[in-house]
Amino acid sequence: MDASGQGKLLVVTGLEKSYSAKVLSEVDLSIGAGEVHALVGENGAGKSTLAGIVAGLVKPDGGHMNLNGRPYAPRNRRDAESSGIRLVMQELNLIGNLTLAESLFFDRLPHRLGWINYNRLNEQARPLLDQVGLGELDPTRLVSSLGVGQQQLIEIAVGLSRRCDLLILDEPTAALTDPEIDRLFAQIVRLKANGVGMIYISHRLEEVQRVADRISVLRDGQLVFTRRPSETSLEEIVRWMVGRELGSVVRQRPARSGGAVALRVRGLRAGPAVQDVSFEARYGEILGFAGLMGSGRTETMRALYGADRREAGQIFLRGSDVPAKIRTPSDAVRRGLALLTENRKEQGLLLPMAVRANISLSHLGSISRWGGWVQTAVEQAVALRWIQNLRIRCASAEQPAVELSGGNQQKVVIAKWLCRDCEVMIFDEPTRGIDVGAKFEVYRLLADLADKGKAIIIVSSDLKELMASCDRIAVMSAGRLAAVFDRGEWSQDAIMAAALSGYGVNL
Amino acid sequence: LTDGCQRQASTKPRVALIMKSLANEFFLTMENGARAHQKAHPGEYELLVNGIKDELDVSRQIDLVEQMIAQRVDAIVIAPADSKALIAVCKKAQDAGIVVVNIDNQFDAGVLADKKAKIPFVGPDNRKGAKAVGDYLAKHLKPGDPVAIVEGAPNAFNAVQRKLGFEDAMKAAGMRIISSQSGYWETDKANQAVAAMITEHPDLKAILCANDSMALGAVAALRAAGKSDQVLVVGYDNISAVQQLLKEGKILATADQHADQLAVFGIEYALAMLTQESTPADQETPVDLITAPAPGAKVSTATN
Amino acid sequence: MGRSKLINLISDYLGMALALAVLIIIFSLSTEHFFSIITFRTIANQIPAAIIIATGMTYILVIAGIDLSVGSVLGLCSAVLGVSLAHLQWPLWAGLAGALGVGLACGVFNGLVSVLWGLPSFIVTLGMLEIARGGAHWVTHSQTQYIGSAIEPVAATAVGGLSLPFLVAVVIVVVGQLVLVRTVFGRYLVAIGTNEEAVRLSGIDPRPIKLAAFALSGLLVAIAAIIDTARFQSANPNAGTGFELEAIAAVVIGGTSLMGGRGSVVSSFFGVLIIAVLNTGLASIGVRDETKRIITGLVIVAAVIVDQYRHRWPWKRGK
Amino acid sequence: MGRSKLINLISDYLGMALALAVLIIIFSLSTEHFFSIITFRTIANQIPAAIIIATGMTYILVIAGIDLSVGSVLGLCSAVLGVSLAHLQWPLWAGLAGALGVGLACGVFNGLVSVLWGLPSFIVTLGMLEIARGGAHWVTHSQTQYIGSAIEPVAATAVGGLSLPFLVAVVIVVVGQLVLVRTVFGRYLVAIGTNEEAVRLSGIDPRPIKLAAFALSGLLVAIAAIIDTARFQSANPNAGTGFELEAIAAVVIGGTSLMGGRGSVVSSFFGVLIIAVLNTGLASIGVRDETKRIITGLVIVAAVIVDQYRHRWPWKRGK
Ligand SMILES: Nc1ncnc2c1ncn2[C@@H]1O[C@H](COP(=O)(O)OP(=O)(O)OP(=O)(O)O)[C@@H](O)[C@H]1O
Ligand SMILES: Nc1ncnc2c1ncn2[C@@H]1O[C@H](COP(=O)(O)OP(=O)(O)OP(=O)(O)O)[C@@H](O)[C@H]1O
Ligand SMILES: [Mg+2]
Ligand SMILES: [Mg+2]
Repeated sequence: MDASGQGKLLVVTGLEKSYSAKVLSEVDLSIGAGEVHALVGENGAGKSTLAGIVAGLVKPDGGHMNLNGRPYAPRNRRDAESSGIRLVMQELNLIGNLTLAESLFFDRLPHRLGWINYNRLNEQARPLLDQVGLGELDPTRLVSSLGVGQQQLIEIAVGLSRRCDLLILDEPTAALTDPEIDRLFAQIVRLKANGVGMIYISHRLEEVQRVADRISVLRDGQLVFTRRPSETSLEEIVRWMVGRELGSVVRQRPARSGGAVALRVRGLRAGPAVQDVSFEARYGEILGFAGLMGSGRTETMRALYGADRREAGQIFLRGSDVPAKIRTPSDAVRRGLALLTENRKEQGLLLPMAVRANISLSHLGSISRWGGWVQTAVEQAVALRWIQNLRIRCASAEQPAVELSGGNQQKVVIAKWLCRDCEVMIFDEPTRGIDVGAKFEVYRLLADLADKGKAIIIVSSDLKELMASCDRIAVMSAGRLAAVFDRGEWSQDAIMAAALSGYGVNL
Repeated sequence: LTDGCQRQASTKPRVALIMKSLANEFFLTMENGARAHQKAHPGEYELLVNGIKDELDVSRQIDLVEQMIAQRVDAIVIAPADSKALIAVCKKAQDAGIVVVNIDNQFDAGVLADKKAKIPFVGPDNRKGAKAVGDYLAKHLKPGDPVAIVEGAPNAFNAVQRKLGFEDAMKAAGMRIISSQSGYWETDKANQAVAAMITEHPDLKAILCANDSMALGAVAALRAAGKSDQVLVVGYDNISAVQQLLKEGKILATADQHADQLAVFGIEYALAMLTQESTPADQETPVDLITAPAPGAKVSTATN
Repeated sequence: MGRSKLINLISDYLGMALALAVLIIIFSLSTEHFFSIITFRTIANQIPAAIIIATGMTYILVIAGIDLSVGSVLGLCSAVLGVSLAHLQWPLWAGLAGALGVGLACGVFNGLVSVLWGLPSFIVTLGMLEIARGGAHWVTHSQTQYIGSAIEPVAATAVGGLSLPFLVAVVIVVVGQLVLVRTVFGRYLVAIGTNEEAVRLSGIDPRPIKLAAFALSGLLVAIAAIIDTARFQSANPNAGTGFELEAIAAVVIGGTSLMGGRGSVVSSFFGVLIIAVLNTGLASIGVRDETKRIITGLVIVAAVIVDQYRHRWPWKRGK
Repeated sequence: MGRSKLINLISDYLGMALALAVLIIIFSLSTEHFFSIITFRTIANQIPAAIIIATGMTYILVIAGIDLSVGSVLGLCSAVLGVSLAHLQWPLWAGLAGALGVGLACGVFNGLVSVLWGLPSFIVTLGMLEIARGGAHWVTHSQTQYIGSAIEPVAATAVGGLSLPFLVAVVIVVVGQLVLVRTVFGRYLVAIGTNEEAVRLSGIDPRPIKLAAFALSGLLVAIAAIIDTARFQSANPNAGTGFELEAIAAVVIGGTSLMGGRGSVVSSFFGVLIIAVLNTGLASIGVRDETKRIITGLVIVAAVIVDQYRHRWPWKRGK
């Protein structure tokens, strides 16, 4: 590697890629040793595709790459890795039935004659888990028992665990809360010091400004803008991304008081992750759920929705005194509850099916007649409306969801619930992987829904978003509800303090 | 691909031989006999042989008859897998002007009457054959000895006939039949059944198997239990694999139905009907008792 | 329907139709009597039961299930029909109702057990394979029941030389395909086969839907049993042995995925046709049985390989 | 090994062991001679082939595949062994090598075709089911080959009244289990069955690993064929008919998932034992065949239901 940092580590010129439409055209990009090069852009702009080409997952149609001055054309991921390039993918790709340690070292399990040395494996795994703040987890635990955020950290740990010259992080922080992000950034600084170059893809522009040495914007597959963070501003980046003025990125929600109680949860318990949670949500308000990763927010929502078995607790709907009988998600939906799950790929989408079918899934009944004949024209119209509303970038409503970019897939899942008229809507990490413009759009839609009298619950790891758009924020800590703040009462510090309160000191 | 199928248009009658399970050596021998006969008399007829996967695949056999009707063959010689289910379709063949001859497994008389169909039968009497085997076995036993029967597939006509034949012989000689289970014609299933029988009835003296494949399974079970010398085994069909066992005395006797001739009899019969336009009576084919070739003594009358 | 849709539709079945045509041409060239109206009428007469069973199996495979019990349940339904007509002298309608009821009950059992306990349908229907076959032998005392003309009306010839069973089968295919692609139920089936958890979390209870698919399969098997019984005018307790694998082969040859989420009743119909033509053709040639089996095996594999080239699913490359 | 691990281990097999115990008690109470050394030696003599096949099948199911060809391939290997010893008068070692080679070749064919074209193994091995059975009949001319004492050494009794085949089977189970849980290959199998795409994205090519699993299954089937041939001292071209479903049933009763990613060779061993005890017990009672089948079906379903209660996977609640 060029120690002076003058010569570039990776130089990409004239990269081209098309699927049914052009995804990348004439992309030139360079990364120096020890440089963090941030890549931002709207959903479907082509960021992941670019990352995939560099990491050997996707074959480019044209252009070429130089690595350390030599031509570089990886045939597959292995190839790229042996050339010193690693990728942490946007989508989770873990193997549920393996242990954490096995997942961390999957492609180089320590062995003698094929016989795995488990003692060494688990020993090796501990410091790695520590690095990403999962030091408390037992390395022999199964991956499938982790939440999405924790799984994301495992993916990051895999990426960090090997020596490499270029590390690509594709939206690593989409499901992380602030402490984990801080820890990740510490690792990034360490790697930089070791001369590792990085491509950092994210939709959280503040953090991009924090870590990046240079920022590039991809728009419609073209690299339109590259600057140092000090030479530009958030507004300028956003303007380049979406090609228009957005105003403030997240609009502050005006103070308002909620209406009658729509949902009351009392003494909810479900496994170790949910311990005696009680709260209420009102018509016309947006209730946020904050907390550290693994604090039990997702599990709480799943339990009250009937997705998981409840051990204790009652749920009251519409101010009624009689507990609602919710044992399965279909009970919940029938009673006017909706839950958008945090793991879109496994729990939200029908990947090989058309975008149209994904959007209409939760309300097929209302677009069919004669007791079950789907009116395809109506279905088509509904789907197109939401594709427009949420600016879902897809070739047509018939495109399989699997071909969409991560952020656009997330929008499809959101659309599925928005077009079904539920009274209480729970959104678990609704903006995971969504670009700034669309985030704005989603929050505006949620605010509209609240204004129409729905009760909205948002679980998010992005505290700033929550503070901007909620009427109240509940904070969970170690499976308990630590505090509930009203708008005006909260501050970032107070919320963080509450979020940490359940864990003793060391987090 | 066209092995066994001479095809140029000619005035030679076309005879379709429809077999039961070609997976069974007995029927294969039958088929080979028929093919050899056709080779020896190439000018007299064309032969089309088809069989089914196993004897349970009755509907496939019915399909075959229908296909032969569609092929407009002149005669069908059939070894039915089921003695009732095939009658309707064979009647259909007759109505289409095709000569039908029943071999090996006799059609049910009641159903034939109901259908007002007359289908001549050419074949052995399984019950008689089994009785002969049983009688021979009885000579090696004392009255009152406990014996067991391993049956064929329970709904097969010849399985029932053989079982009856065995029972006839054993009752006549005063043996006690203490167990009778199905081995579904298979070595493996028979092996399991026999292994359980000899555990449950340690004093068992003889096992009568409805075919030789099952007798092989029985012999294996006895060998495993170290009882080869205490229990006698008889089989049926005289397949090539039992020759050695007969010599070694592991199997006492079996019956030969002259499989290689059976189909030939049927074919000749059908050809005769084609030329004479008459319906001759049923014809019974011989069954021979085959026993261990005692030194110097010729027991078998088989004409292989 | 747009033009591209039409093209799509044609290309969907083009592969199958071509494969079929190739088979027919080969057999017509190698035997004199194969290519004739009678042959095709014979095939049309033979396949209704297989088509009907394949339709049900398509539904089951679409939800990522499998039904190994179809052959045995066919045997049991046939046995019940045979005994009630031949032995108990019931009127025809009662016998038919009995057979349909038994088929439905078997399907409901399969569905209930696998849905309630969350068991793989493979093992539940494997159990049912044994149970129903045992039941068929028990009902008939292992004896073929000769029914005779009492059941003749069912197999009666209808329009244009085509039998009533064949027409019924065609109607079932058409309705089955429409239900699969155009109704809420069909959509749910496909969705469940694609990602059952996502369906569940969308507030749709997958259990009654899966149960319905199994019940439907059972009912269709009963219809097939009635047709086959009428064709043979007798009920054999061994009827249908081995049908399960044959039906699955036909459905998979038609391009339905064993992994669920993708399937077409019409393609299964083509699959059945291909197997039927293959069987008939091989019988017309009269090759030796072992050769037949080897050819059948090769054709099954080849048909699926050909199909694979038509729609390679890019995101399932590894499978 | 920690204490909790030990407890885990015991509880893993407790359900199976209990089920087995219940069966043995029931049969011991209902027949006089069932509970005896002879019975258990008989069973030990009968099951080695089934155990070995079940081991290979476990591997295949773990990678979310299926192998329907085991029965036919067993028949083919047996046929090759029989013909080479009885007819061609080859020396024993050559015959054994031939059988093993044929088994391996069949496994490699299954693996190659399904891996290269990305076909479901269900359909490929269904094709092989037909091909191998055809081959077995073709090699033997459908005649059972009597081998006699030439093959006796294979079935020789070894230590403690247990036969060589039984000991071989036990060794295969132990090694098979260790390979599955303790080696890189084994972990790759589990990973492929859980999420093949993720394995591919980790830079590990799943194809050679899957191929190896099928090849191994073929080889194990060949070993089973040798053992069975030695047991009967004869090679029957129909040997192994129906083994595929029996083997799968045993493996699934043992708790291995048909969806892949989860399996245990030791549990499959218990599965085989349960089926063997059931068969032997029912034969000892001498109940009628149809009753046997009904009971077998019910026990298969019941065993899986019981197993379900033992390890409900919390994150698969919906399934
Ligand atoms: N396999 C595929 N087939 C067809 N189109 C595809 C495929 N993969 C990606 N695309 C399309 O390429 C475009 C770029 O996708 P990409 O994943 O690179 O976007 P992205 O910038 O990473 O977006 P996001 O921020 O949502 O992750 C999208 O419009 C997507 O639909
Ligand atoms: N299926 C599961 N089985 C066992 N434990 C689980 C399961 N799902 C989650 N957990 C555990 O429950 C705890 C709470 O997880 P949960 O997903 O509710 O947290 P969260 O606050 O939503 O955070 P995030 O989703 O960001 O991980 C975590 O420690 C997690 O490991
Ligand atoms: Mg992306
Ligand atoms: Mg969460």
